[in-house]
Amino acid sequence: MTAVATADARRQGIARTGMLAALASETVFFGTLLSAYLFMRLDQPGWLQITATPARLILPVLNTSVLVVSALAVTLGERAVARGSQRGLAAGLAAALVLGLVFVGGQILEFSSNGMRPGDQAFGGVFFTLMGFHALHVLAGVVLLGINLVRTRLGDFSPARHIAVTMGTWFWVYVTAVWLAMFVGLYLI
Amino acid sequence: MPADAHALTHARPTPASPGRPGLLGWLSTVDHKRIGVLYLGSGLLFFLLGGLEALLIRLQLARPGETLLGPDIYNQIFTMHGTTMIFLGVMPLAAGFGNYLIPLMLGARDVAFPKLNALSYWVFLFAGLLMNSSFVFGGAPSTGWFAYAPLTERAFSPGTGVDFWILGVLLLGLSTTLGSINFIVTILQLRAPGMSLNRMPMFAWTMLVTSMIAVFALPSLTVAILLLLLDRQLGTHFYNVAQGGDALLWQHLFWFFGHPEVYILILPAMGMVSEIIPVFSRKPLFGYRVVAYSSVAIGFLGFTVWAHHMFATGLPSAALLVFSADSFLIGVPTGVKVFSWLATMWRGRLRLTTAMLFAIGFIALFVIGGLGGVSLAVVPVDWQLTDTYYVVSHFHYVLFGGSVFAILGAAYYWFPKMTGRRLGEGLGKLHFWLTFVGMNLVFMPMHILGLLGMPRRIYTYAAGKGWEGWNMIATIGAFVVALSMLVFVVNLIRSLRRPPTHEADPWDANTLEWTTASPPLAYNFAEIPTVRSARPYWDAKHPDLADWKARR
Amino acid sequence: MFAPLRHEAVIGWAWEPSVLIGLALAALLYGLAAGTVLGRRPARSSLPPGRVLCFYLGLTAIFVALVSPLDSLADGYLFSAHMAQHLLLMMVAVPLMMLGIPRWMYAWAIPRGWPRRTLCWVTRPVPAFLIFNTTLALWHLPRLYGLALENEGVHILQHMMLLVGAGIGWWPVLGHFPSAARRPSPGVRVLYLFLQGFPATALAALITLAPNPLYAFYVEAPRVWGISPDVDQMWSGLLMWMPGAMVYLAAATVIFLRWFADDGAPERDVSPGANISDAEVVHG
Amino acid sequence: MSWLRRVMISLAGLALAGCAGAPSMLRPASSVSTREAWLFWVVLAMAAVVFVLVEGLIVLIVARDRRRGDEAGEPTQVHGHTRLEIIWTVVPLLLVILLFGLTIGTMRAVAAPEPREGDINVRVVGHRWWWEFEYPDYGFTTANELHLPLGNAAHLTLESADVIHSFWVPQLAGKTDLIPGAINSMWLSADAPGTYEGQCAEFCGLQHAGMRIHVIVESREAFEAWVRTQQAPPAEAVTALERLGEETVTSGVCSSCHTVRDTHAQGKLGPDLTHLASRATMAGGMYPLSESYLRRWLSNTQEMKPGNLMALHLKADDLEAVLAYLKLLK
Repeated sequence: MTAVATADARRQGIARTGMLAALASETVFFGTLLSAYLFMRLDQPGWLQITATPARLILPVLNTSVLVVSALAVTLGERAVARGSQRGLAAGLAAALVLGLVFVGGQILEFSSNGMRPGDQAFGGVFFTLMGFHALHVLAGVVLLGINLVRTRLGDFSPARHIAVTMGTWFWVYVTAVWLAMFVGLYLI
Repeated sequence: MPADAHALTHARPTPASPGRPGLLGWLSTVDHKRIGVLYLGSGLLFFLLGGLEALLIRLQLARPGETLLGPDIYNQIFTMHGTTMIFLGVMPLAAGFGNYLIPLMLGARDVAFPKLNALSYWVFLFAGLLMNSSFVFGGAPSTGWFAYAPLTERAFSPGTGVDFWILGVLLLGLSTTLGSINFIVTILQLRAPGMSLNRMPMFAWTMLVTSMIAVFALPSLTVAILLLLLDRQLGTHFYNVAQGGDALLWQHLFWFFGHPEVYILILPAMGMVSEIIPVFSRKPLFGYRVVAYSSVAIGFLGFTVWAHHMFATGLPSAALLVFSADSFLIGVPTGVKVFSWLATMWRGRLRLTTAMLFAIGFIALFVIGGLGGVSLAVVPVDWQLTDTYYVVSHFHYVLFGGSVFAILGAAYYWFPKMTGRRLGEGLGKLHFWLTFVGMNLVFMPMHILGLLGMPRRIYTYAAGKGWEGWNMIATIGAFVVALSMLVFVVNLIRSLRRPPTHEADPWDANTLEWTTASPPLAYNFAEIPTVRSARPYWDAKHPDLADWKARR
Repeated sequence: MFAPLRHEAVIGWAWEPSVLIGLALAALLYGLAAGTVLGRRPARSSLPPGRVLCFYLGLTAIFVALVSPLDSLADGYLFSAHMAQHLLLMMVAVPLMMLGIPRWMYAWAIPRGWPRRTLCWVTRPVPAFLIFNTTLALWHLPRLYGLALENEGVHILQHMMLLVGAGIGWWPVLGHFPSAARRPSPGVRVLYLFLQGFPATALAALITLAPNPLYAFYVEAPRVWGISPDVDQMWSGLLMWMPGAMVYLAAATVIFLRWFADDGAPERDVSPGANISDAEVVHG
Repeated sequence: MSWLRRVMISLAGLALAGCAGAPSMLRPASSVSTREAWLFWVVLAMAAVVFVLVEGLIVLIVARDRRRGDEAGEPTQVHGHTRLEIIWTVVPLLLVILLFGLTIGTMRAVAAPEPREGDINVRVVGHRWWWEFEYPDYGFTTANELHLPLGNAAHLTLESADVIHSFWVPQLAGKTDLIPGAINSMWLSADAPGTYEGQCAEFCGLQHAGMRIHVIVESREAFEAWVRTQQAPPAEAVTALERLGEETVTSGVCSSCHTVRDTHAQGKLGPDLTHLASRATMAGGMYPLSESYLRRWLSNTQEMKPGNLMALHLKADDLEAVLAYLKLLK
């Protein structure tokens, strides 16, 4: 292998390991949040909980699907750059970015629509906290995608060198997966 | 092989200062060595501050009914003493040695994320200053370093102290997480050719495990604290029983972090000792793989025992038994380490330098702390002794007799590498003996005070309970320790005043950091050697006795 | 509230033909495969008797879990018994059987093409971790758990999914890849086992510390040996907690020590993972 | 090993002389603490063996293997010894398994017994910073001083009115926390009459140090006499001064926080004053109850117990009146 190639390999190894460690830490964070919520809920026989009627679930389900689609878009974008299609990458990132923002908007709507305040009972706080911290992560992801989008325009990425895109994709897919877990936790059980 | 010997013994370029000179150079540095030095310097300052707080505590408790500090000030002082020593003293000092040494030990040119590294240092410094600034702005936190809810809720702690504490600890958690990710990636990705994980210096191993523990334990603390923040600022009710919250939730979340935290504090120290003892015994670390494994096992078990801090909270007794059992189990890998160190010294050729004295002191005192810990894993005994001075004594034998002794030993051992000068051995020996005698004077009486029924965290006590004498001894001891630290500071300054000798390998040591200049070059190594065992430099200096030739 | 018939189930051996036939078939097939080899003894793919024993011990564990009185206790009376049964299946039977299956047997058993591709994908650490723990978590949701207890079909599905999930979960540690793909390095496997402890711990902690019973079924169940529902639930939580963690710790210990065992052998490549994996090829 | 000698001597001293006055777990006065103390001594003995072994080895090695002059060459390079390593893994393992067995045994032994005829129930509520003791079977409430009949067990239910506290009387039993929103329980019994000291063991804020317990164990007769005094209605004010005091206490500033049974004063924030004067201590057990201390307290509570939740400003003559009335409440 040429020196450049080895340097690249090392850089990618570093990026991957670092991202994995960060995501592992994040997983414990969200896992702890969910566990705390379940711990409190099990402790309270009269726990006030959203009743998951189909009508009640429309908005959350829409939000969820938006996020899932965005994850798809990012993944396709990364595939595209691997094939060398800058346009494909840009399209994927842009789409995901917009959908991400839509999702956050939807979440805000969802929270305000069910008329709960952080302060009413424990569940209000749980609902607010879980959705809130997740939304913050989505926003962080949006920033990440934004940067990658700009760099795509600047032509920073090539089929051989686009580790930043890959990392962005990992993060975005991860955040989507976390929401799926929270969706189950908050609405279905 | 000869190629390596050449690489190792002759690659000794003259020292060059890493990065730009002057203050600006230090502020803007991303060089792991300079960041390491920054961590060590700040850590030492905070450590001395925490020491002063300890002196105040001891003065207040020296005599019954003392009125030097009121309850308000006293509670602030002991809270900040604990928080400072743990988050701003021991952890940064360990991080400092890690930053400075890990790349050198691995044969790397820098850490994986130099900028991130700088960031985590500055975040740490800011958090430390922020927390301590609370003394001036409306009073420091006064709820103890484990800040039990609901005492920390608005209703019971209306002041801003707790908010300072929350912000400070949140930032420190962030800083530590970033630093740990940096260590993990550096250790997993940037090792010299041939240095497989099972040939790493033991300090690198313990730093790896420590960082893993930090990455997986800290989020729990972060969650606990964020929920508290929301309770205080947004009126949520996570810890508010009246509104469907749960008071014990805090304890579960906190100790899920809090117990692993103990190993975050002690494992790097064990790594340092595992580096120092072989060098000054002229023998390899006895049972390298078992010592390495015991760290992993401790990391494993550390996550399963948090409720042994909650034996008195009324958990069902079956649960208590299970946690007790796991706590006992942790004693085993710990014991294995101790015996391995003794076996390393056995029939060696001991050179009792100050560094070695502190390492031996570590074993002697850590054993006391460990045995105290075992006695606290015995549930009925814990019911009597938890939250008494017996516990205070136990964890000070672990954290002072353990962590701090190792860190001081490490200071004497690696100071020459960092500065090109040795620390004075005469003052060093004085420093050691004062610390050793002093710490036993402080903490051994505390075992007895606990047995005599003195709870921790009381700002005063009535006469006639047989507590006075022991408290007085402890206070005297505290001042002996303070004196010893003064000697250390003097020693540091005097040694730094002397002209550097630039000995690359003053102790005839085994690991890669000694193969390069003292202080090392900006880029650490002229050429990166190939490693064939856990003691590459030994192999190079003793081709006939090389470890990679020996079968155990 | 439903009144499940199985509450009247007597505590005793459950000679469920499907289970017995399944076990017998597995034993027979494995015996043939291993036997033929032991008969011929080609050096490359010899199978040490220890491994064979492991496999049969695994089958025995399944037998104990599904046929012994433990099963009727689990189905009708005690949550803790049900937990013990699941642990026996996931943490004892599965790993033991996987220890007994050498690489060539996978190669021989798993058809080329998409089955192998999916297997290789599914059994990489991250997917395996997610699949295993999601299965575990889902089947502990009160609704699903209750459903499994009411409805035999769902119950069988539950056991199947838990077994398969456990197989996938253990694969990165014990399984072999029929294709050339090498199993993760020992370091990764130790870390993987360490992380496997977390979701289990969370779940177990919740079950143990929950002050109210999670599963109505076991509250209504007739009491045996005067074990009250809350004690029953606490013990099931603790069973999942400690023995579970200990199995992972034990596995990690073995891997770690073997990984470090023969370093220092002259001129031997010990890049992480190299030595352990070829050490194991020798054992099959 | 200077500290070794020190600890051994002092611990031995504790055991034998029994260190007069100390509320020490090593001076047990109940079956529970006796077992806990015994278990501690066992653990200490085992620890002592390990301690002597390790420290002895250190001394031996340092004395024997330190380098003398400059010996040439290197010591034999021993990398490990599997059998040894197994030994010092297994032996400690056996030791802790033994300890675990003892733990189980002791926990069974100290578990609460079935309530017997004559056992008493007490509802303990932790407040910042004093103890509320309610005797539901006898229908009265007192503070900071817990009276028990000798020869019978007391079954306590533990609750908290605010933050987490911990009930600890070392000579009678280990700690149990009082946790808001939860109800814990423990049991007490004593082998001999006497007054046993304890205090809150979980940090609970400013006056954590000023939250002390006195458990008075007395003969059945004495206990029942005490119960009768506590059940009696509060004393009547006679003199004008006392009536002024009664006025202030039962319908004035005091009544919002304190209870005097059968009067308008039904406050729940502070200790029940119905039979205040029958107690030996005041201010969360920090001070002996005497006229001088009471006067000091009424004139400035914060000076005697900084941070306590009682804010009171009385005119001089009101103070004397209140004092006169409180002295009545035997």
